[in-house]
Amino acid sequence: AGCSQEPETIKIGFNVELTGDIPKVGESAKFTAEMIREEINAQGGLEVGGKKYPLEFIYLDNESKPESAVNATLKLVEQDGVMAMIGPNSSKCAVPAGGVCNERQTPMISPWSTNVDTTKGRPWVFRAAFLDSFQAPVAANFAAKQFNAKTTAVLFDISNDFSKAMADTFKQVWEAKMGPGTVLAFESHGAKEQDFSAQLTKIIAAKPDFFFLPDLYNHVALVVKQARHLGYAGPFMGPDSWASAELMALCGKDCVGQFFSTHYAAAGAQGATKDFIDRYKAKYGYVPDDVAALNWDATHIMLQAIQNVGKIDPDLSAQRKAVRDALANIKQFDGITGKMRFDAEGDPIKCAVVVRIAEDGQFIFTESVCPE
Amino acid sequence: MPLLSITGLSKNFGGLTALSGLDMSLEDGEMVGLIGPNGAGKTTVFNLVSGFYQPSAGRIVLDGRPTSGLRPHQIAALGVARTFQNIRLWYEMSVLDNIRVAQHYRMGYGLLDVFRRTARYRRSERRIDAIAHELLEAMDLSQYAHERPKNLPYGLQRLVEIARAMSMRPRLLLLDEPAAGLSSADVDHLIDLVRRIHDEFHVTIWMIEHQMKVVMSLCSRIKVIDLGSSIAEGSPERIQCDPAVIKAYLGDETL
Amino acid sequence: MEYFFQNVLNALQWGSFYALIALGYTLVYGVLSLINFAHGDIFMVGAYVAYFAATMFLGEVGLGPGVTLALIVPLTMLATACVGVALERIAYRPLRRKGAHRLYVVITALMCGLILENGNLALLGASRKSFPELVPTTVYAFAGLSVTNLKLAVIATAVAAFAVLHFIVTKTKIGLAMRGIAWDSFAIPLMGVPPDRIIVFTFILGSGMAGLAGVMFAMAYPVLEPYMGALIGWKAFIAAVIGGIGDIRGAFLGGFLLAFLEIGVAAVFPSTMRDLIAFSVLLVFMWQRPTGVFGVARNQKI
Amino acid sequence: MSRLLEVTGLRARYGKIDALHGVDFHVERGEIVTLIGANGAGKTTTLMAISRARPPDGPRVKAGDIRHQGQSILGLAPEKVVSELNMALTPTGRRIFGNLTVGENLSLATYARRDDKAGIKRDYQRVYDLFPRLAERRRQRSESLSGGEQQMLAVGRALMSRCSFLLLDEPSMGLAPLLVQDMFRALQALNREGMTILLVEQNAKLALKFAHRGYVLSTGEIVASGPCAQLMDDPEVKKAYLGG
Amino acid sequence: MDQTDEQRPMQKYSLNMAMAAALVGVVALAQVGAIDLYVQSVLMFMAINVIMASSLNLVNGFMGEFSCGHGGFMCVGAYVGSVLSMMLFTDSHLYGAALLPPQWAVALFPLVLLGGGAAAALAGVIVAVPSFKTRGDYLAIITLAVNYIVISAVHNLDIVGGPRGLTGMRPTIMAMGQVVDLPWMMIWVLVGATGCLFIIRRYVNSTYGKGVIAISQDEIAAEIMSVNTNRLKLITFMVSSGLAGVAGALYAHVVGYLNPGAFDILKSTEAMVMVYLGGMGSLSGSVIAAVLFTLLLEVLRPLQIYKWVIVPLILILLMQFRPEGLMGDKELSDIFPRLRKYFTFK
Ligand SMILES: Nc1ncnc2c1ncn2[C@@H]1O[C@H](COP(=O)(O)OP(=O)(O)OP(=O)(O)O)[C@@H](O)[C@H]1O
Ligand SMILES: Nc1ncnc2c1ncn2[C@@H]1O[C@H](COP(=O)(O)OP(=O)(O)OP(=O)(O)O)[C@@H](O)[C@H]1O
Ligand SMILES: [Mg+2]
Ligand SMILES: [Mg+2]
Repeated sequence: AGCSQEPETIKIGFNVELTGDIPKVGESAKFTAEMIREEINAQGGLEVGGKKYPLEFIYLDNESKPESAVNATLKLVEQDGVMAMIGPNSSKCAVPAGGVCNERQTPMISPWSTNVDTTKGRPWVFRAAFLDSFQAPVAANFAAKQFNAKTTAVLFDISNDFSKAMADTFKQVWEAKMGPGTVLAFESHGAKEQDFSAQLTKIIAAKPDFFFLPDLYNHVALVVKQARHLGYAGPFMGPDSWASAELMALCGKDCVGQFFSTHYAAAGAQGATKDFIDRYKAKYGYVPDDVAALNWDATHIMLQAIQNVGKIDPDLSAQRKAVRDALANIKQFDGITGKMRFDAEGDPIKCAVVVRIAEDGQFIFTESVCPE
Repeated sequence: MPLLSITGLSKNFGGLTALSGLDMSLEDGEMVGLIGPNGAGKTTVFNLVSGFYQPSAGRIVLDGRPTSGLRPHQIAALGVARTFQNIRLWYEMSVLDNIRVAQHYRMGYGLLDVFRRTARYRRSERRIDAIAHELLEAMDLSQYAHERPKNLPYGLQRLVEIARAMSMRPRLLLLDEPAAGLSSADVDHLIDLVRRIHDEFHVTIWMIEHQMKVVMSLCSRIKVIDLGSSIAEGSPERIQCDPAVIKAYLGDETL
Repeated sequence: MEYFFQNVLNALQWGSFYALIALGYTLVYGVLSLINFAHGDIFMVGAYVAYFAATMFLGEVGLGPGVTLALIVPLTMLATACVGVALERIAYRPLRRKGAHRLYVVITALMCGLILENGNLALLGASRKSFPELVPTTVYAFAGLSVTNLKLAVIATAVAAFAVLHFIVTKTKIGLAMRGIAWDSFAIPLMGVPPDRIIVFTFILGSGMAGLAGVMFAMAYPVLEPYMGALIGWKAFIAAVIGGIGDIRGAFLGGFLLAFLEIGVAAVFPSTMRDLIAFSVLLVFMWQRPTGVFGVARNQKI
Repeated sequence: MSRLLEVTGLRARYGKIDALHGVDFHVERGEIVTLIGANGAGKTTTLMAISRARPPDGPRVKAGDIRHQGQSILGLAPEKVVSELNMALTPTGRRIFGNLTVGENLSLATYARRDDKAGIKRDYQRVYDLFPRLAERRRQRSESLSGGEQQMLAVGRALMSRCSFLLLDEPSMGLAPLLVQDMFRALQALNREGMTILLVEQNAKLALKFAHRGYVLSTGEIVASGPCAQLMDDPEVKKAYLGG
Repeated sequence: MDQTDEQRPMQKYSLNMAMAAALVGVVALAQVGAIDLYVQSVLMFMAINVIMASSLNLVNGFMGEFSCGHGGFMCVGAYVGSVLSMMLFTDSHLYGAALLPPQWAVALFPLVLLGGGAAAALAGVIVAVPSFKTRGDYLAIITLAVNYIVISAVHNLDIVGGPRGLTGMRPTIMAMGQVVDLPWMMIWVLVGATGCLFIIRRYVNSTYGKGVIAISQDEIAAEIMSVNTNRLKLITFMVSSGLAGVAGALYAHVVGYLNPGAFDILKSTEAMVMVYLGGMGSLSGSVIAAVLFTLLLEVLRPLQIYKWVIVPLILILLMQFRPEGLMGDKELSDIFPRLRKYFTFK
């Protein structure tokens, strides 16, 4: 039921993975959003059309389950009357939630989902992370050059759609580049597993030039250690799922010197990025991970779009429409993960960076690759 | 042709020979006893006949048909019903349902009939119900129809078990120590009941029993086994005086 | 050949964990026929207790790594034993007293596990913990094989734990009483055996084992998270059942069987098909051996 | 000196169903007392109440008292009844531990015994002498014993506990006549050595022959009592319980 | 109990009529917008959970086995149902053009549900056949294995999207909306749940189905008393898993997206919790538990992480007070005999 009274606040829904497989992702997302809300509300709220509106963020746990994400989305959209929604982060929640948002005509940005289906054919759904089809070549090209590699091996998490998709895309790209059969081993492990010795023994026996590891950072820490114990001495390369300050806490010296592609390099960051990192660290005690950064950008783009609308329409559906159009029309957004804008599908056009893990655990900028 | 004929029946459990080369035959309508010391192999014979065990050697022929390879429910459908030494009722189902389920083999309808409640289904359910009530009536158990057996005293549980077996309208009824745990008065009642069942339903009965009073007053013929093989067979009077039986089983004096 | 032996080593170490957890699991399981779904989470609690104790001893107290290790093993076992006993007293025993069907106790165990997991998440946050290195890892490489000192220690621990438990269960009177309760807990006091005391003892042993496994696991796979025990708890259940319910030898062997199966399949077939093949093998095995390796069916005699 | 066991006004119920409506009786040290009655009279219920064993669906004592040498035992745990008061119950349905071997079953019954190995060994011998079958089957899993063999084991177990007071619930059930005679003879011998016995038997004739005193229980109440010889001659008892 | 069906026709049909009325009522409310989409969605998941709980109750409650892989069957039904739906009624990039005019979905959607159910029932055979020999917790492992096998199989099937999941079944529902504007999904889900209860109720009340209860209490006695236990187990497993498959197919169309991870042991344990919460062998118990459980999870959503501490706590307390589940093995009409006046459970 739409009430025609002028709203006092700007309500944004957050559909986050606070429990389930990846609570850390949900926590980062929520922490970041809280930080944004507090900062903006401390200044009296978000200024839209010359008037300040306090932000009201509603966090709903989607338990990292598709059906729960659907319910959470519907609750936000139908009952809480949010203007727009940020999240879910994981694709298995973002795809169905995106479907709901699109049907119910509510703008949504998934900060972290990489599944094409999340935004495909859904004008109301956007995302903040670049697609595998962009990231995989970045990693492949860099590795080929850096390690002078001809062959590779891949270990991925088969229960994780991101990991699997990244592995597939990478394999495709690599074989297109180096010829068929140059991915010497293509192995997987299951959810929440901790021992990878069988797969690693296989990979090591294949003697790849380097080892591509599209896995979550907590797995990375275990895989790298176990691979070293089993006698692997070569280099590793990973995608943005490595990008967490916790990686170094867990992996320690074993990960030093490895490379991964990601959205931004925390070390040596400047300006707004550095500002964000410092404030986040001060507030929560650790360096924000990629999820936090992407959530930061996703939320800020959304706020930007609301500002661009220039007014708060008492008619919620009209306002949602206006926000969506504003989102699609953003020419350039200066985020902490770089400059970006959305293409026709609602996917971001932005640059990727490759970072090296330094002795002191910092992620050092190595190179930046931008889409043509 | 005998209703049941057993030839050279043996059963080994690992190294243990529970039964070796037993021969026996039961004519239609007989009431026969099976006695012997503890562990002689009596229950094992019943288990073999009802198909719970497969024999190690020997044959069991039921009404001209060898039962080897048949599953217990198939043997039951051929007309063999039994009770158990340790009562095995479905304790959490009502007495009535206990008796209904035992008629499974003649339901005569399929799964789709169940879902659609066809005329065939209703007819069959009615018949099953009627037989159950009739039996409860005949055995004086009607007032317990909706009780759960676990709440009944032991003696009644024994009767319910016999009623359940009889609801299958068997040709051969195997009773494994039906009087065990019954008080002296109830034993008399049981003797009457078994006799009545035997006459009314024309069922062949083979029973194991340690209470001599029961076997002696009911059975026309008694088989005695020890250590898995037969040591005597004959009328109750003959058996009672058989020195081998006295030595192995009856004992020669009372307390 | 090297490949084969390396995988045998891998399976031995991984199987040791399964065995270690399944041992504790099967104790409680065998005695109360309670599928203690909280066992994996008690194991997780063990790892966390070890983590906090270790960081404290190393940091604030300033002990050496060796002393720390020597201290945290008994400490953790004690702590998890307390958790186990507490669950027994608070959640399982009242239900048992009321004569609840065993599966209600099982569901309660499942819920207790959830509380431990999510309570941890709510209390400590989602950040994972990195277990400090107490023993410097040494990699022994010979004949193309590599094995670490830790792996050897884990295997040895599992064997030792098995020996101790097996002795207790088969050779002592308390073990006899434990097996008796497993069959008929009502008749056991009629033998003059105090059932509650035996059950508490079982929980102490079983949960203590989970604690031991937690310490060893944290050292070998030093990434701790609240849900780390969930999957391995299920696997231990599987291992305990493959071996034969309630049989200590079964749990030990079952743990290794499961690990050899998983690692063997991953080593020979594409690892993407691992679960598909491994569990199909398991299915056929359980079908052909309906009571596991050592299990004996109840009700063979009527 | 107070009586070894005294039951006064005992009422017990299963859920909402009353099974005992005030049962009074007593047992002196060194006596054999028997409790007879029709099926469902409440004999098992009485023994269960005395043993304090409380299976979830078992009887609950609602009123009355059970005293052992003057002390109420209602608050006692069942294992204490065995280990401290030296009273052992052979329950109905045998309840042997099917997953243990025959030998282990007997050994478990000695759990609370603190005396020497030699004494235990002598008792094993005694049980095996009484039931040679059990000696043959010492290593067999007891679940696969025949019904009567299981009954022997249940009685043997009670003997192994070396209690001075035995509560036997239908010990002769399922036993061959010869063995019943042997067993009762053995019990008599034990009684002569000072063992007190409370016997529940369906075979009332046998029980009355064997015991010193008897009580007749009917639907939860004691309806007759006295020395056995007297009960046996009582025409009422004869008609109702001794059968034709 | 003693009156036959013929004597009380009103009583005989009253339950069915009440259910139909409730169904029509809810749909009508949804149609006029009196209940919003969120509530509708919660209602639909409730109904799906009702199917899951009651079908699992058939195996875990009535038959007394311990299946902990019910999610696996749901998964089979969900995928097969979705593929059918996409092949028949939608133009998808995976399966090409629609085989039938999408509008026909209005009438032919049950085919999708039946297809999903049938496939899941076949998968049920994988558990049923070992169950001839394997019992209890050993069988539980087999059900667990089947759950893993199903998920792993989906992971390896790229034709249904593998780990990345499957989308594209919503258009089938949309197509129905273009024929007549009704809350179609709601209708199908409610009809599915009612049908499922109907089937199970008839099954467990027949002598045929009573054999299942006999198996749960003493399988050996059942076999010797002429119950063909193997056939009965086979059928019961197939009915149970088939209904889970129907639930899966419905789920797929409600969510509009499938991911094998959504059907892991967690899903199975959820179904288990509902069964035991409601009471083993009580159909009304399963319904009540499914409704309460879904509601509880939804109502406590704002508690975020604490929800998953509080919900188990509530369930533990509930079990302490009702150690046989909410309803034990009784039905509503057993607990409130007055209800018998209005309907028969049979
Ligand atoms: N499944 C089995 N495994 C091993 N031994 C068994 C099995 N079944 C029976 N036996 C043995 O076979 C012998 C015969 O057993 P059975 O039950 O037939 O005796 P019975 O004559 O019925 O004795 P009772 O009068 O005591 O009931 C017993 O010694 C028993 O220990
Ligand atoms: N678990 C139970 N639940 C409900 N009622 C019970 C239960 N057990 C026994 N009863 C009832 O309590 C009464 C006394 O039973 P009890 O077993 O004590 O009799 P008994 O004299 O030992 O008989 P029996 O000779 O059959 O062993 C009986 O009426 C019986 O129906
Ligand atoms: Mg016998
Ligand atoms: Mg009794």
